[in-house]
Amino acid sequence: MSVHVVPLRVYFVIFTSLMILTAVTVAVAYLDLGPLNTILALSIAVTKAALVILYFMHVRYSPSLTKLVVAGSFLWLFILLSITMSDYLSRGW
Amino acid sequence: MSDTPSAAHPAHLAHHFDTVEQQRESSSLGMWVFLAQEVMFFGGLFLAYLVYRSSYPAAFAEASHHLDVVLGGINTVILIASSLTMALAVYYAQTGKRNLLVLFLLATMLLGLAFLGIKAVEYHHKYVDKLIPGVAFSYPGPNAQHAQLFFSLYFAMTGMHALHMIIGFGLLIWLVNDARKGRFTPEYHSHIEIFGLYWHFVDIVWIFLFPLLYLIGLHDAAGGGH
Amino acid sequence: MSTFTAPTVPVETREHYLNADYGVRSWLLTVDHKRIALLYLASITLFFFLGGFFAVLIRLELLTPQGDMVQSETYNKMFTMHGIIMIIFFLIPAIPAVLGNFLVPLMVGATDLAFPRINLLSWYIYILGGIISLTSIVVGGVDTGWTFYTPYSSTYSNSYVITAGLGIFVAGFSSILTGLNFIVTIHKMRAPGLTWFRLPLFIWAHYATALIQMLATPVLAITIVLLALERGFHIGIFDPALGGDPVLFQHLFWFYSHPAVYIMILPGMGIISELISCFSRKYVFGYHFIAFSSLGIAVLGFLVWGHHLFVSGQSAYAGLIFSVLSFLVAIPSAIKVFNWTATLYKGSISYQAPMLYAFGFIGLFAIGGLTGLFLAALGLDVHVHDTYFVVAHFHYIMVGGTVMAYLGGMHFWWPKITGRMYPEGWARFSALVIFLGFNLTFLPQFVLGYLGMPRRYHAYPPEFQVLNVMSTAGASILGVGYLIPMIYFFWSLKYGALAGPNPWGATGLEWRTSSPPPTENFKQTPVVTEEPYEYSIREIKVV
Amino acid sequence: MFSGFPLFPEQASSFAADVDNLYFFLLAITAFFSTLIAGLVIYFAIRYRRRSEVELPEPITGSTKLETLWTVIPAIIVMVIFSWGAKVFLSLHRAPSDATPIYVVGKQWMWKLQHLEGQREINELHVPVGRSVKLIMSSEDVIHSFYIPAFRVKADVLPGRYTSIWFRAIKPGEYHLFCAEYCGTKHSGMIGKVVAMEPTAYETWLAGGPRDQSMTARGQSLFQNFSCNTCHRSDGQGRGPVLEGIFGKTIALQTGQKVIVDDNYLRESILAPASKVLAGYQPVMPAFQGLVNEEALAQLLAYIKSLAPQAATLPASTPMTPAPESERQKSKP
Repeated sequence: MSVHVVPLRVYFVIFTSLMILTAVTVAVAYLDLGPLNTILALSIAVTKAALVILYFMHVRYSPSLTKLVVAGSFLWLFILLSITMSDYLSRGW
Repeated sequence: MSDTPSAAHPAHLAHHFDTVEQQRESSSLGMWVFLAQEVMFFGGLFLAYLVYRSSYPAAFAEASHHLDVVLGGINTVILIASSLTMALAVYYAQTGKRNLLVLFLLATMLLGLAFLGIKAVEYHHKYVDKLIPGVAFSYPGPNAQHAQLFFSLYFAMTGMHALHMIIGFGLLIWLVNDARKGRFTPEYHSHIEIFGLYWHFVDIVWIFLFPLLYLIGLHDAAGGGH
Repeated sequence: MSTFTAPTVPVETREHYLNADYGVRSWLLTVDHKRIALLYLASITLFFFLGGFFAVLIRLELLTPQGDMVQSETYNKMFTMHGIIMIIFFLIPAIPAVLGNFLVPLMVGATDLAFPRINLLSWYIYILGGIISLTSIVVGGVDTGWTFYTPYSSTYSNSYVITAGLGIFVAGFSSILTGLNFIVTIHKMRAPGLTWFRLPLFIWAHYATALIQMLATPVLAITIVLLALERGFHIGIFDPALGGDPVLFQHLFWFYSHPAVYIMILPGMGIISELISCFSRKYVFGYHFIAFSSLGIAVLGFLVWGHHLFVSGQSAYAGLIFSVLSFLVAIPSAIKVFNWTATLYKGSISYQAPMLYAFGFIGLFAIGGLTGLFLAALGLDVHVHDTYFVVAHFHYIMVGGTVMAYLGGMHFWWPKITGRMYPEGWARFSALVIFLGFNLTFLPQFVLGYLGMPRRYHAYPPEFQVLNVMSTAGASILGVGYLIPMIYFFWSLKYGALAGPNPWGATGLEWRTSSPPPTENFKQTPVVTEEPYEYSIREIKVV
Repeated sequence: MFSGFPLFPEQASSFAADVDNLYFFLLAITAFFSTLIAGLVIYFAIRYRRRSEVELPEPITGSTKLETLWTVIPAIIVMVIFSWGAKVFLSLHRAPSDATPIYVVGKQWMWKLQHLEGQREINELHVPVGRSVKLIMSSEDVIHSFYIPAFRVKADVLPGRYTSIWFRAIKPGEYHLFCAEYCGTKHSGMIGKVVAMEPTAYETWLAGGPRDQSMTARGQSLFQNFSCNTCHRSDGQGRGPVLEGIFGKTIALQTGQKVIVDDNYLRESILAPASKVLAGYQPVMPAFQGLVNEEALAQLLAYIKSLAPQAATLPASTPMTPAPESERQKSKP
């Protein structure tokens, strides 16, 4: 959050790209690409989330402490998901 | 943003802060730390989803056919639009245009309401198809137990997300009549910014929910819908 | 040895936060962090003695092998309630909410926490959670153990699981809000000149604790929500009949509950750094190492929860990963203990009560930490998991560590909080009684644990009786030991000697204002120029 | 009350000595470090006690040399402990292939055990000394934990899944059996005893008990009652995969994923067959969740695992010897 006022144009550009990405993710979902489907769906979702965070939530113009908090929360989510999955993936071994 | 030349202690500055700058940064950091906590809150749900989808991929893909991709898609568009209107509301709060601020806050409320409406319709469809997990769950496909697991997760995740939307809607009502009374000026509008962060967060949660719940079964079966 | 003159400070006016305002409204609607700390102190103490009451009942029950004092249903409810009240309503809030709330703004030179109203809200949420949990006791109690493992808690238990769960769910948000307040205050409201490495180690410890509170508590919240959904509406997330996995509940539960044990111990470590440095009148040895050890514990604490699942059906491969990580988290704690011991070297050590508690803490926490290594070793955990060895281990850390540090901190900052000194003789006596009673209670439990006596047993084979009798004897001494401070703290409010702003000659901004401090803490914001734990300053201006 | 209370558990299994050696090693480390720290604290407290109120000690702030010392040394020690602990654990994790399986079912507040030869026991387990025994365990309701302190083995018993432990008794005698995971009202009552007997005594005990059909025989009759054999034919023409010799093999699923056919895969394929369908087959098998209780499931598994690959000796055309009528009723779940 900063005093920096984001020009209107940026908002509309971001909005349209979000719309396009939504359309793409739905379209891609109809093709049978095996495991690639999930990877693609997730990477599109991550880019959409990144756009919202950087521009709509002004993190791009925010002090680095805010960026640290955002990165930290996603890192902790990753810790929760990845180490627990290390149990489930290795159950058969 | 020039500091108000009036008394060294402008009206809206709380007693325990030294400068307006410090107060605004504190409230923004506070909100971001709260959102980090929310990420972990939804993280527990995503963990359950990840674990069960990796154990029963076929059942999940097959069960997700019973979700209406069209309604889900419309909801995604609505929610992203509401993110846009919220961002514009913040913009007009920063530039001090009071009635545009009120207008876009109302637009955000409207879109939020539309989202919840569609959600209610979807829940009703599940009720009609007897797909609500628990006692009255009947599922035509081969592995009904794992499908019930999918619907348990579906209701837990979308239900918790809808609850956050309702909380957001309540806060919006409070913000709108504050904005109408002209309480927010270019120097002091952190309430709007803070709420904007919360609203965008709720939108981001849906951005992940939509593909993970609605789009995982489309490729193999004959296509979406029932 | 150069000379040290206790800082001379002029006695200031009698206007302070306690007599600034009177009446119930001034307490129940206060936003002053000092008053909120006292509100927490009152509620914390109430829950401590309620939890202690259940502990006494448990120890009495275990006097006889047949378990003939109460039925097994009641016994199960007793140890569940002992667990829930002691952990959720005493250990987690105790040091952060009482001493933390009181001291963090003072130590960073601020007039109050960043969000005073949220601070009061956090106390009300704590009380609401407490009331809900107390109702779950009164209406019938919950018998699932504080761990609430499914499917017993979700399907087979017919006790008040959802009410107790709701109580914990609500109390969790109080912990989140306290953590949020601390993080923002420490980041944004430090006095001019007070850089990160001039902060007292108490603040570092509470910063690390706040990080854990923020990132771990929500996972417990969602776990309780899922448990309530499954139990209340049969929306089966963990239901094995639907292909759900009870071990997933354990993953989610322990993802919070292990970092929670670091929420309980880290503030205690923060207190010990202050006590050791003040009573040996020396810099803390290896300040940076202790500060970063706090953060190290906070981060590594999130990676190790799986050592609670070694025998619960988790894969061997994940067991290896968690075992390595659990050993790594032991290292920062070891660094701290060695640094505290090194601080004593060539110091000028006085034996006032807070220092006795600090000595007790170092000894008992060392044993507690080292017995943790037994549980982290995979092969050994198979034998000792869910036995009294585990009970003894975590009581050494929680009671030997956190409660000792809490009492040491209360004695150390009592003059600052109330402006009165506690009676030194009684305080030293009670510290000794607590130390002896504690060891007599829990050392036999290590032996019982390795013998294989399982936890949560209402009746046990007769050959374990002698050790259980010794443990119960120790528990009664410990109980008495805890009552003594309760008495003389109240006594000191009226008859205690008047304490000046800095009775111990300690460093830290909280000692540079009057005792008890004025509502706005400092007349004007103090400016910090010297390094932390700098004892060579001649005179300290009251700011 | 004071007559001979033990301070150390008996070492009655091959595994016990390894665990105890690690225990003594850790006890030594704990004793060393706690006396070191307590001793230093007491010595410094006395040696550097405050002589006068004005005394100000030297400003020692730290020494990185010491810090690295007490970071590296504990790191090495804990890694040694870790690897020792892991070695001991891995020897417990994988049961030797010749271990005789015993099926255990945990049920709220009792243990039901089935020997392959048909012997059934409640809260008692007779095992031969000197032979390794593998317990294949599952629960009918909540999580229990099968714990024999004298053997130093423990494993949670989960509903919906098989977990297993193995041990080899080395000393005849009676040892405690506890439930170690809280499971409700009579959790402390869910105890029993494990009787380790000389092999000869064990054989007589095995023969002496009430003559029950062996588990494989029961499993076979169940296999017919549920008409599994209509699809799972040994000649391979059935709609279901050939079960002869399938146990232990690595198979490919429809999704291309490779899976080892172990107890849990067989269990899941009986209770919820459509979840991991073998490549080349359709998910047509009905789910038996709720139709098969734990004992029957164990008997079916025992039967399937007993189907040796050389099924050719049993020509598919001759009908299975129909079990006598009376037998059929008893085993109907």
